[in-house]
Amino acid sequence: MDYNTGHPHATPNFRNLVIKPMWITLKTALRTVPYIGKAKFLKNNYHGQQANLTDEYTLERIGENHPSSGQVYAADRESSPALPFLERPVTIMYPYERLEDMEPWLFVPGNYNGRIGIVWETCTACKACVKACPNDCLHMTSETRVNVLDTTDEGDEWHGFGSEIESGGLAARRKEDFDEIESFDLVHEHKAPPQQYDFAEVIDITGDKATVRWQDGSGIESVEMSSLKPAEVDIVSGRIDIGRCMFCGLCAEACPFESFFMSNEYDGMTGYTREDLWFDADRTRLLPVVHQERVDMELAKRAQKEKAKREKKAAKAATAAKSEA
Amino acid sequence: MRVVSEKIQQEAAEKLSSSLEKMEGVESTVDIRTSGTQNRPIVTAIVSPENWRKVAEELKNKHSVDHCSMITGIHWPESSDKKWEVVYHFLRTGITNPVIEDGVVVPNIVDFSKVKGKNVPLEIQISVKIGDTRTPSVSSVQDLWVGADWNEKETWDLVGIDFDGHDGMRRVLNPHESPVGFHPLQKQHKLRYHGFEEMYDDAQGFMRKPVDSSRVK
Amino acid sequence: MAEMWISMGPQHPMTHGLWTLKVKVDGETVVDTEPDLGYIHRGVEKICESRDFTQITTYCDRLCYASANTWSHAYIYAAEDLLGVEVPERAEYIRLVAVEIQRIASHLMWLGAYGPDIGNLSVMVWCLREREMMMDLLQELGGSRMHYNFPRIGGVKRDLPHGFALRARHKLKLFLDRIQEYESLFDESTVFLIRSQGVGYAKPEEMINHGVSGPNIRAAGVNHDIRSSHPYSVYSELDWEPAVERSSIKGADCYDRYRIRVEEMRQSANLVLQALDKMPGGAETYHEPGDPKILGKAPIRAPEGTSGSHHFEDSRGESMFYIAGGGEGRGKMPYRVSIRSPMFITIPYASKCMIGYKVADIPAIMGSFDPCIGETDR
Amino acid sequence: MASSDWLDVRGWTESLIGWSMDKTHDILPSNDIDLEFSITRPRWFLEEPIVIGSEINLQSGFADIQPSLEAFFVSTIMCTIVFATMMLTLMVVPYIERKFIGRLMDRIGATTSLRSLWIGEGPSTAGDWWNKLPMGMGVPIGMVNKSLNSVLGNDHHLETIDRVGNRGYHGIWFLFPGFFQALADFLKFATKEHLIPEKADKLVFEVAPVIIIATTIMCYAFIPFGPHIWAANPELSLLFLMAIFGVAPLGVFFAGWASNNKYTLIGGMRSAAQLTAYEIPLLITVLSIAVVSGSFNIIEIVDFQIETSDTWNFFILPLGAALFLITMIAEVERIPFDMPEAEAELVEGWWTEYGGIRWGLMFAVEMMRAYAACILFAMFFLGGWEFPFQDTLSSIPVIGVVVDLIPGLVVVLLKAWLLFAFFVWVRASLHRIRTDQILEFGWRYLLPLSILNLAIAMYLRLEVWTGTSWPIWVPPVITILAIVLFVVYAIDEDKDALEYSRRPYNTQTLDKAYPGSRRD
Repeated sequence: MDYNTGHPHATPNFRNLVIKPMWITLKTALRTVPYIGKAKFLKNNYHGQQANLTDEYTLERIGENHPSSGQVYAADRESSPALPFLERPVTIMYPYERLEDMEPWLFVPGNYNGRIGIVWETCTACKACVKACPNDCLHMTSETRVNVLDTTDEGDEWHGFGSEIESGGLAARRKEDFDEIESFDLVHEHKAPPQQYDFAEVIDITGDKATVRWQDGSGIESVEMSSLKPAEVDIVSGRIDIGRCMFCGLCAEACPFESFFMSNEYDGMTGYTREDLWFDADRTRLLPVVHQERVDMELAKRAQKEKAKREKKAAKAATAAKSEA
Repeated sequence: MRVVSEKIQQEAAEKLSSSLEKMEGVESTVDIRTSGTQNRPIVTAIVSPENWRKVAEELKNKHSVDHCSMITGIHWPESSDKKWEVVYHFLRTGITNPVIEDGVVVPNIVDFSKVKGKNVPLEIQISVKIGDTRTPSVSSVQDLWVGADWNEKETWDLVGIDFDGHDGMRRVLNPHESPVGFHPLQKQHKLRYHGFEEMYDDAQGFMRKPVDSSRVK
Repeated sequence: MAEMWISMGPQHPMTHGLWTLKVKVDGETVVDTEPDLGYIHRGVEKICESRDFTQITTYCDRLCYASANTWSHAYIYAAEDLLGVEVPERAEYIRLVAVEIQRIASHLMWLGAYGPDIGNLSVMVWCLREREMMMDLLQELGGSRMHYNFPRIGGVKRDLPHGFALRARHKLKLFLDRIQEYESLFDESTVFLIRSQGVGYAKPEEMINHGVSGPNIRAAGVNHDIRSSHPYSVYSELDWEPAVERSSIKGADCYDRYRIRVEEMRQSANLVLQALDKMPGGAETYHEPGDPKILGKAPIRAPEGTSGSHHFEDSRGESMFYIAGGGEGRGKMPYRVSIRSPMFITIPYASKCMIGYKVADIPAIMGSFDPCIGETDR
Repeated sequence: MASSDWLDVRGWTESLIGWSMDKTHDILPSNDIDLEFSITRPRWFLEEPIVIGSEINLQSGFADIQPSLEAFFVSTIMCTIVFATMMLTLMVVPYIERKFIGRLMDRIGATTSLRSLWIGEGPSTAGDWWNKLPMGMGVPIGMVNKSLNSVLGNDHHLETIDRVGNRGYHGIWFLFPGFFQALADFLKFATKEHLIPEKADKLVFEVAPVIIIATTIMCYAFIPFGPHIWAANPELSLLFLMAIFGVAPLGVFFAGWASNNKYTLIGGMRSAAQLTAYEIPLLITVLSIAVVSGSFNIIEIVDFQIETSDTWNFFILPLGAALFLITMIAEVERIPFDMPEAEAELVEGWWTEYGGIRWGLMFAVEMMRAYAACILFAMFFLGGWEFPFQDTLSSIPVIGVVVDLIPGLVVVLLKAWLLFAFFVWVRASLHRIRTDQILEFGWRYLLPLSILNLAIAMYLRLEVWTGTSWPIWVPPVITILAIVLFVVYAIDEDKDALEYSRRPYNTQTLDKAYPGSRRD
């Protein structure tokens, strides 16, 4: 049987039955042997090419005392100063070593889809992340309510917590049957007591009249300030089913604030039961450094926005004054 | 890099669509698809189910359309003019066996910037619309393009559109023992969404609603 | 020995995944075969009907575990066709870089899996060693290791990170030097040649009639490539030619299919290096995510009656998406998404290819077609 | 004239047994014991008294059976010693398989398994954990752990470790760990459940492993580990050994058939075909060795190389050495000839259905067969237990003493392990050959070559051999001839093939695409 099937190249010949393949594997093995591995005839032309893989951005990010700052990599194999003659492929021995120490550029903040981190202080429960999640692993329940601590009047013993109704905020008005609801018969009605307030977004405040848009969709109305109480949106519960998360990062992109993002942490997402993978607020906590960094970013962003708004307002006032003059 | 110029493809597409127009039951146009930064003129035609077989033979034999990319079945329960639709995507590649000179294969290297005639690569999209019926079916093109074989199997398996003349129709993606008449891509099958509580608190799904019409996600 | 049916799979080293090949053997000779798919059918097409256009990308990533980027990009091009989006040129270059690096990684995965098919394990370890470099580059881009949700409708998720060009250039040059060792271990090993040459012949016209495309058909001596015959990206501005193999006389055999993929790896590395040089604005500059230079404006709704489709040169052949607009939420979701998987069409042909050869040739032939079951079963 | 070294295990055993037997002989009473008594009868009936019993002497009686007793005890002890040596040194074989192939495949990493012993997790080192054991039984290990931590500088307080700095355990510490992995594997197999397929032929299914294992272990009865470490040494030990060595593939065929599984059936068939194709060249090659060495006894073959001709057969029969190596690789079913358990198409081939201790033992037996093949190669071609250039070296004042102190056992084992490393090397480099190609290779190439080799051996023995030694020119000439042939084949670059392979329709339009590639 003729094995040469008329191929234009690489025809089978006796020599390559063993010699060439065994020589190549032998070369590979000899490269890992002390001193012999350095021999010239073993070097395929890529071997021992040293390269500087760290760019300036990464360098100034990781700082001086980072393990791989000022490292010159061979891109595929490394040698230890203890045994400089040994060259071997890199094996990163998690958890004794970690990848972010070997190749820090893989873990630029905001560039790596790690464990979901949330700064709950800056979260406004807008639920953009929940809407963006493809397979619904984020669960957040929030409620619009009147903070009873804010509802104190003059002369109350604990007066002093009061908060103002401001345009853009939320306001609440007592329903007509407020007092009936006060005496709700929980024993015979087998359900939770109904809501006592109607809630609305405050559009504008002029004098003691406020223009509000009712949340039940009954339209825009101008009501007395005295009939309104300040209201707010509170997060009742937030939960991430990390066992369902596929780390696509769409939620982090959907967040209008700096409060929802993918951290650089890739461990601590295990458990013995599915319930272990339901991350409540405590397991979305971050390293204090990262937390602080994010809060600062958010504050800077808000300050920027506020500054822009003020400048616009000043410009408008100036133009108004000019037009009057 | 030598690619097919848009002009050449435009001319070829117009030629093909005009010749398709001449057949009865066919309305064909050339429209421009844009993806990324490039325009691609493609031939689109709407064919009535009874003429489809003739059109297919015309395409294969006269216009040398040699590659059947994909067959898509769509179920339109709410649509007015059609209840079922089969969309065929063809490619004209102009691929021929390379010639052999003195015992060595000479690869035929087509210069795509200078192709002409029937070698111009073309995309053809043909949609066959079927009226309101419980047993939708169009004639099979399995014998013209063997590549259509498994596409038709899949279309019947998932959408339930049958292809008369198809040899060896069977389930390919669904389990072999799935019930007769179960075709998951028909629109009456809503996606059953395993809610967060459902999935874990009720793993067996005893109190699971058959169809979660409240929120389909 | 009398003829008997052997059911190879669903758990079998030859399958490279999860499917069954029923083989009828007469002694050591294959008489008849019948593939049986659908073991990991997830119903992606149905899921996509209830996701909006941005969310679908993540599911298209998971169509193929070996080359995720090519699939999400194939979807993105079809969706842009549907929504009529204008893409900035820089984003196109970045997409090209991502796709070609993914192609290299996928072919390396294939080469690594093809060695054990014929009985040599060292090739697998070497190839996975190189693949690691490509995975690192892709992780820099996408942020994940395997399923980077990288492309966005109208552009890409983020620009090339700082220093990406530096590392990519270095690692790709390294890689280009390294392919020679695999070539020596394969091309100059007589045992490999007599195992891979002369088995699994396939002629181009027959293949194109069976719907086989991509590297498998280019191995047979024709230069048909979606990237050049139906140009869709900035490929036309780079200097390259489709890889073509001068096959054996009876058609492309396993050896040609191996050669063509090695050539394509070279060519892809070549393309990435060029794209980094020619990138508008330079590969070193960095724009913030959402910058109009890398992400164009895109509508979120596609009205009913609209449809978009796109042929894409996947690393396994011609992949294609056909999307009909006008689903839930006034077109916020597609009405029907249909996926063309190259291996779904190729596996039946490949299993017909192996009739008449020995049982020992089954993994050699099936492996040479590079099956990937994640995309096959959808 | 037999070669010898100081490690005279057999001599020691014999003297020990002889001494103890003599002692037994001596403590036995030397005086004649009179057990004789007579019954007197009435005179009228019979004159002579009836004599019952006789005089016996325990010492002389013991002296009669002493030689056979000595032989029995000696062979028992030697069998035990040889078996123990084989099993203990066998542990090196899988170790070589793991470590050397790791280097060939370029995937050597650090040995975290060992390191985790002394690093421990979290705040407490493994040393502290050991110290917590009751009655302080872990204290010494704890101290070892502490010292390792201090020596290797693996500070367990560090959560992460520098890439290039603190990688001491990457150095020479990869050598030892993993050595006892084989033991752990064996324990795992031993504790597994024994499953028999329902449709299997239970009797044959159970008997087949016994055949394979028993015959393989029997081989070692005739394999000497040194001049004085052997269990049995019949006159025709070579024939006996080869006969037993060829039984195992039969057991493989039994196993494949009895499992009633299609993969195992094909595997068994392949094994049988391979047996027929490779036994014959193997036996003819072995015959050529016997012809050259003029003996069918392994120890005499080795002595022939060491003492009589003072030349290793490798330099007399290079072709025979190559043939023996190839056929042995095929015999022990390793890549590239491992068709019976080709894991790509037949999942695990003939032992797909086996599990637990039977699988473990058969795997160990695979290793044993490869090991035996290596030892036999050392015996037949590499001068057995002779240190290279032993005569020359031992004439040098200081080194000679040292060299002579190296026992033959060590030399044999080193040679065998090196040869096994060669097996591993082949496995890492080559692909698997198809069935028909294996058979074709065996019938069309190996058989004629082995017959040619036999002819060469006969010619050398009958015409060239002077009766006391080889003529001075024979080994060098043959060796140089072999080297020349090898080099001729090695440097034969297939020029026009490479020239032809430069394809005009190349995909690279840029030359910088692959610098230094062979193809341009």
